[in-house]
Amino acid sequence: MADVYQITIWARGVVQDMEGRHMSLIMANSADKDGKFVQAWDDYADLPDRVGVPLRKYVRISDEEIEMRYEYENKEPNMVVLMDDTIVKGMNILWGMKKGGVLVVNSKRSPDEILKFVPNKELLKKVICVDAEHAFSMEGLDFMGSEGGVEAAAVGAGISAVIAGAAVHGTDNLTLDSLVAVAANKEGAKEGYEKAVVKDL
Amino acid sequence: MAKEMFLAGCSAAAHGAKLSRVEVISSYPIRPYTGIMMELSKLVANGELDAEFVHGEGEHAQVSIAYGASAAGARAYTGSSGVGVTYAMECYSPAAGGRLPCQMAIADRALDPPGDFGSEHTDVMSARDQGWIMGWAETPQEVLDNTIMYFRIGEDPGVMLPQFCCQDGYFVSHIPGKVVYPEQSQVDEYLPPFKNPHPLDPTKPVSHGPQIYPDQGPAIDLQRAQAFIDVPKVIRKAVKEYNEIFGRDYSPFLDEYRTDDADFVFFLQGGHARTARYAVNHLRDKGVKAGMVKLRFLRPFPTEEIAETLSKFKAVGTVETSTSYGGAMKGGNLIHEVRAALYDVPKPPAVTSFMAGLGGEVVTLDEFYNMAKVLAQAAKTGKVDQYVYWVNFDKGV
Amino acid sequence: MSKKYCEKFKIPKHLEVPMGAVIPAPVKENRNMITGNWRTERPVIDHEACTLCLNCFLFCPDACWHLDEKEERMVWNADFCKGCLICVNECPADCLTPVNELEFKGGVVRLEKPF
Amino acid sequence: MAKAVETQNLEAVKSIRRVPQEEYYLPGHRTCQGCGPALTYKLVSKAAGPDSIFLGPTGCMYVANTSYLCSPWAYPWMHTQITNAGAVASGIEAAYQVLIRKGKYKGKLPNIVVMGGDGGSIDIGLQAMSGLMYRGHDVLFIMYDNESYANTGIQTSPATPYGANTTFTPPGEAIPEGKVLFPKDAPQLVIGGHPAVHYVATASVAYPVDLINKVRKALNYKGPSFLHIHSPCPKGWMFDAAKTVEVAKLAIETGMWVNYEWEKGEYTYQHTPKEYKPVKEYMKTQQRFAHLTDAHIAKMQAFIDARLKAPGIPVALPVLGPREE
Repeated sequence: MADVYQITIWARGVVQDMEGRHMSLIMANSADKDGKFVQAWDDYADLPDRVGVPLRKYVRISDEEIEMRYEYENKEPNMVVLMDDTIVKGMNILWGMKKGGVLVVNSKRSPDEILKFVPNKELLKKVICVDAEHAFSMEGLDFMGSEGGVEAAAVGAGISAVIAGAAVHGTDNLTLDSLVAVAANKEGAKEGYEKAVVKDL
Repeated sequence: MAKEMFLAGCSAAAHGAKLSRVEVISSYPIRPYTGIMMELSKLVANGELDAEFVHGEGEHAQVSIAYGASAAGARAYTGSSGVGVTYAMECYSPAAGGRLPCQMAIADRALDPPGDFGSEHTDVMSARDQGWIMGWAETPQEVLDNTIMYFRIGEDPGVMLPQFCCQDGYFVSHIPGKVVYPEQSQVDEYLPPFKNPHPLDPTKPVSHGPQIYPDQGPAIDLQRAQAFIDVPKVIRKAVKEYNEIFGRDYSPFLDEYRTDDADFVFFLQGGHARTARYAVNHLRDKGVKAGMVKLRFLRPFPTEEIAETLSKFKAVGTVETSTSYGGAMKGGNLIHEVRAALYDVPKPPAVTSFMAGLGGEVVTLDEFYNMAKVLAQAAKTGKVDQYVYWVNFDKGV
Repeated sequence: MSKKYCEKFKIPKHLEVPMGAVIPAPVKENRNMITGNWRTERPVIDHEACTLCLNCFLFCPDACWHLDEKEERMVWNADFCKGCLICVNECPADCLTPVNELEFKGGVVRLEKPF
Repeated sequence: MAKAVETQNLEAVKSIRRVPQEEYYLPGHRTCQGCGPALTYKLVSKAAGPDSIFLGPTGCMYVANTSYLCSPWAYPWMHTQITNAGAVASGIEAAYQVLIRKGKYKGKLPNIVVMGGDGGSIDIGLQAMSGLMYRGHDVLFIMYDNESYANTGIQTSPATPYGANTTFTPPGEAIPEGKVLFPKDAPQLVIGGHPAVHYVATASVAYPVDLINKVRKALNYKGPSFLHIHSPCPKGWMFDAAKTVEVAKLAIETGMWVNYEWEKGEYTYQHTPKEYKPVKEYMKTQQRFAHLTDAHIAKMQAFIDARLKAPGIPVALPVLGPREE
């Protein structure tokens, strides 16, 4: 079976559920635009989501048809994205990762500060931090896209575009051009790419 | 000494429950099972039975009350018919999955539409995959005996499953027959008080029915599957001991009638077995080698016994008394299971099915004779022309 | 005639479920559902300013504040506090302050899976 | 048949200081940050104490609490279908009556408490709840009201207020107010037709001591009783998790919620403000009302004004129903 690039996105329940899903959707859409085979989905076992609970969203990208389907989770993530930096303390975020992975964190803090909380950092080849200036708030939330519903809001209109823009530094499977093309927050995607703080390990 | 009484199936079930010292009863009226609850309510009102009699607000509530009582550690009894059985459908799986034994007395009734109060097994047959023990009685005597035996089987610590104790509406439920009434002391000896190993008891708190992770789903299913693989052993022991204590001669799963050297048999469950016996007698008088095999438990389905027993004959005709619209054989359900059980037999009999006893229609002697003609032909040729015959509508029957 | 269906199932240990899915009740805390990792901010108490009004104890949905009667001070449960900050909002003495979780070295939960 | 079954007698709590320190709804459940129903559960558990059996019909307080083969309850608890909590509770109560009578259970009748959501109480669970109330089982039925089917992702229920944006009543051009119906009056459904019931009350997580005492009073009554508890839902109503108690308080200050007791036909009211604030102040705290126009809010105000004339006692809807306009 072909190599499948696995991305696991961690977000906070309810307040980031939509943004997390949008992130997986725009990443998959942009890779699709680049001619790749893609999958994007919510972790079904994490739903129904509760305010604050750590949630997982997934992306798979491959040059060939992806034959694994219906598994609940990405078992060997190549890239892990934290939409909220405090999740680094709460979860073994690199669970299943093989050596040479990438960590992308939405944080005001530097990669070094984040790495203090990652005991198995030898698995990482790169850490990317970006401050998407996100405040937890109920304002503008829309539950309609959850549970397999239709996304009512423009996909990638918020901070997901910013963080995804930063993630482009971490993998050849994402390109800024395609991301800008598919995300509603086009400026955000560019901004995220530009202001990302990248640390190679 | 055991006394003899003249009881219809409904009263026989009620007295079976009384002898089993049921503790919580939940009722809701629907014909034809209503008589069971009428009799029980009288027994409770007279003080002959110390039980809580709860008037449910529907069949859904009846089953809920029963399994709730079981969770608290009481022996619970309820019942229904027809659309009442299907209305309660949601509650069957929680009772079985929670391993909460309780008994539901069924007097079968056809489903709507149209409004038909006649007997047909489709009501409870449609709940056959919910994890309940299930079987039919032929006579009021068997109804009473089954009621007691089912409690013993379902409450076995290795089983812990609820039971459908079924009888045909009207045919069995409403026509009185002679019943040898067991002594209470004998029943007490046979059926110990119910002990729920994990009751809802504040002195040893437990949680019933938590959510599980999807991975654990198959494990729970396997547990129940295992219970059903273990049940036959418990049934054999329970029936054997019952026969010994009460002087009966039930076979655990298959009741054979004049099957020695039979060319073909009628295969059926429930009240029509009585007519089948007379039909077999008359056919034998005319030199036709007919027999009958009566199924006593549909769940657990006695696969090995069926394979062993039915492979002795040249032809088998299942008398369905239930429907499975669009099923593999486009008729009833029994033939599916019988043919599946016979698949590995080196020389299987020819098997066909007869759609008879639907909507409360009587299966007459003449109809059995017509079925016998089809079966005799199949026995001779070794094959069947049709998998399903709609009796009175199809050619030859 | 051979029995072709499985006679004894073997369920691996990690998938074992008790009969009827009946489980024992927890005694003090439900250690199988740690929720301290839900927190982005934690309430930090100023014991000097605390009047022991018990509002935090009363209003915490997760039962994470308790009065230590001997020490006469409120005790916070870091393993389970989800960081809703109702306690901060309902504190009449203003003795509770929310502080970002990454300011603290301790309080690491690091679960393999969210539950 | 004579019932010589001994029941419990729980003392009233006079102040916060006297609220039991012991927890029976323990830390470690998957409910939201700031979950109002979880707070309700905690307070009710404290009030009832360990000699209790709790039943949880399907809903948030089932799914979030027992996720993945663990549970936060120190007392016996059982899941029921969302449809049948009243019936299962009846079965358990009946079982205890007979088991105690026969000497098989030594001890007093446990407090049997149903913790139903709005759906499991007055929508799909209404039939079973009514059956229980009618038959007179010694059970306390609690409806923790988070005003929606929250577990499945915030869908409208008969307790959802007029004008709320839920995932089944999204506002749109054709239906600008989102939910167009006014809610069912839960306590009235019980009071209005169940002669066995002697005690019905409403309570709010904003007033925990009052809530605890109402639970205890209800449990001390022999026979069925009903409590309707306002339990704000940060996710469903879309407000900041820290504001659960604040929102609950504001509901009382604006008349959106009234705390009252109905005891053998007599109404008494608690926590009534000297002057009610406009409902707008309550509604603006929650994003679920963010789409409403002033005209919609006036409709809500009219409804509340009429209800406040005789809280707890049914009044004719001051605004036209959706089919009458």
